[in-house]
Amino acid sequence: MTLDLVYFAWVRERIGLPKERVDTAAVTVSGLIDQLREREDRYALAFSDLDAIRVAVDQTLVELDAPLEGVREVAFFPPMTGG
Amino acid sequence: MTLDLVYFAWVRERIGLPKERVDTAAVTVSGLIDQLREREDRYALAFSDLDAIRVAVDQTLVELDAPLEGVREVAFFPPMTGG
Amino acid sequence: MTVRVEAEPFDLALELATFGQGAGAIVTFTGLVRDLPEGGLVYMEVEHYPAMTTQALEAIEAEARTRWPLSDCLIIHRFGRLVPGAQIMMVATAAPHRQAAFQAAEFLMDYLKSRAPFWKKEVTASGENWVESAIKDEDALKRW
Amino acid sequence: MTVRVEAEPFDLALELATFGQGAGAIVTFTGLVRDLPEGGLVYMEVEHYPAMTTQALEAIEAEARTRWPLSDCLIIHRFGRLVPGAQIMMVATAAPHRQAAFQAAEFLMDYLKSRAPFWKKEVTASGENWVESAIKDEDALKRW
Repeated sequence: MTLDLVYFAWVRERIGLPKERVDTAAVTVSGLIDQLREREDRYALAFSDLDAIRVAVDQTLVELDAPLEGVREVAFFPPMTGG
Repeated sequence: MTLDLVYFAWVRERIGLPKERVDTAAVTVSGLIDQLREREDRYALAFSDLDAIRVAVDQTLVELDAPLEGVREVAFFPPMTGG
Repeated sequence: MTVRVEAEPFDLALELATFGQGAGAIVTFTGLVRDLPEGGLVYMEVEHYPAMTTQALEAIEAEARTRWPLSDCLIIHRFGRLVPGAQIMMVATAAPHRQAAFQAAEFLMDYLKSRAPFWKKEVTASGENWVESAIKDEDALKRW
Repeated sequence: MTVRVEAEPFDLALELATFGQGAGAIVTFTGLVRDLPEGGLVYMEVEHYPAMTTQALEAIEAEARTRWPLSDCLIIHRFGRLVPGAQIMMVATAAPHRQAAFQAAEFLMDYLKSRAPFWKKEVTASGENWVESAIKDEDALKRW
């Protein structure tokens, strides 16, 4: 499965990219994070504290165990600080 | 003791005056109300339901048993409806 | 810190142009004359007690300032004939954070609703009616 | 009912000129960039997730409208570089009575604080700092 990944705020800065396309066999967001962590240290750093990571799939907030089936875009970012 | 009395809203309309000066020997606001009630029916009507009457002495809200000593102006009006 | 009681309409934009500078949060409340549920309101007459009104509003504002760290505070209340859609009054509060600005604005509204000497009369083609105070307005004070 | 996400400053007066007609109560909240406690903020950079932001705000607004009888509702949130004193965002709510207008405005603020995809970075002469979310902001959602 091919996914568009997008990163915001310090997740984007740690990974060094605003977005990228990845191929994955992961079934859930957690599985995808595990795959990314193993790629390079900058991903391992970005995902070192999952309590500080929020996820949206196809622009909807989800939990880390959310399934990836049918998903096109996954966004990773810190807790939001709007307002 | 001479007091300036001022009336607002339907208290003013029932009594038919915005203000007047009265001589009284009353010691409390309640005593003053009793004296007014005995004057004429329009006063009795205005003060027929004391739960619906609010009082300020010298521009400060008080209870009906407030003393009149040293007071110059007593205001009678319905519950306030600002805002 | 300003309290004004006046007949003229106010311009919210003008009032806020210099309001709350340096604050993080500004809350405003504007009260408007609504038509009656059945329609037919010609105007609302707002009466007040001139010798008492300003000091009553200033006391309410002073109390709010002891409770929340307000960097600015504004109360304007109109009196006289106000047609449907017209502004009746406004409050504005400025504070470092939103909770203080919201709470202070609600506090000001709750208190001036029941503790500031204003009375409203609704005038229709068929008669007049003094607006009665609502028990819930008195109850609203208990939370503070 | 309007949601806007934009870089440009907004004009509160212009936004309110046609807002909430026929309502009895209008509440506005404006968020402003504050300097740091120790001073020295050069600017705040507000980042967002363009593909998601508007729909997230619209969902929050729709939820508010199911909870309170709002006759009008407005959310504007800016992004980009914002200097101290600049407006960050505003909400406005219009309802028949003050309680609904206040509660809806607080609800919108609590939700967009923690559920709309915005992030703030403080930039000073000596470095940058991403603003961390406050536990109290997450806790604020529990009251609704």
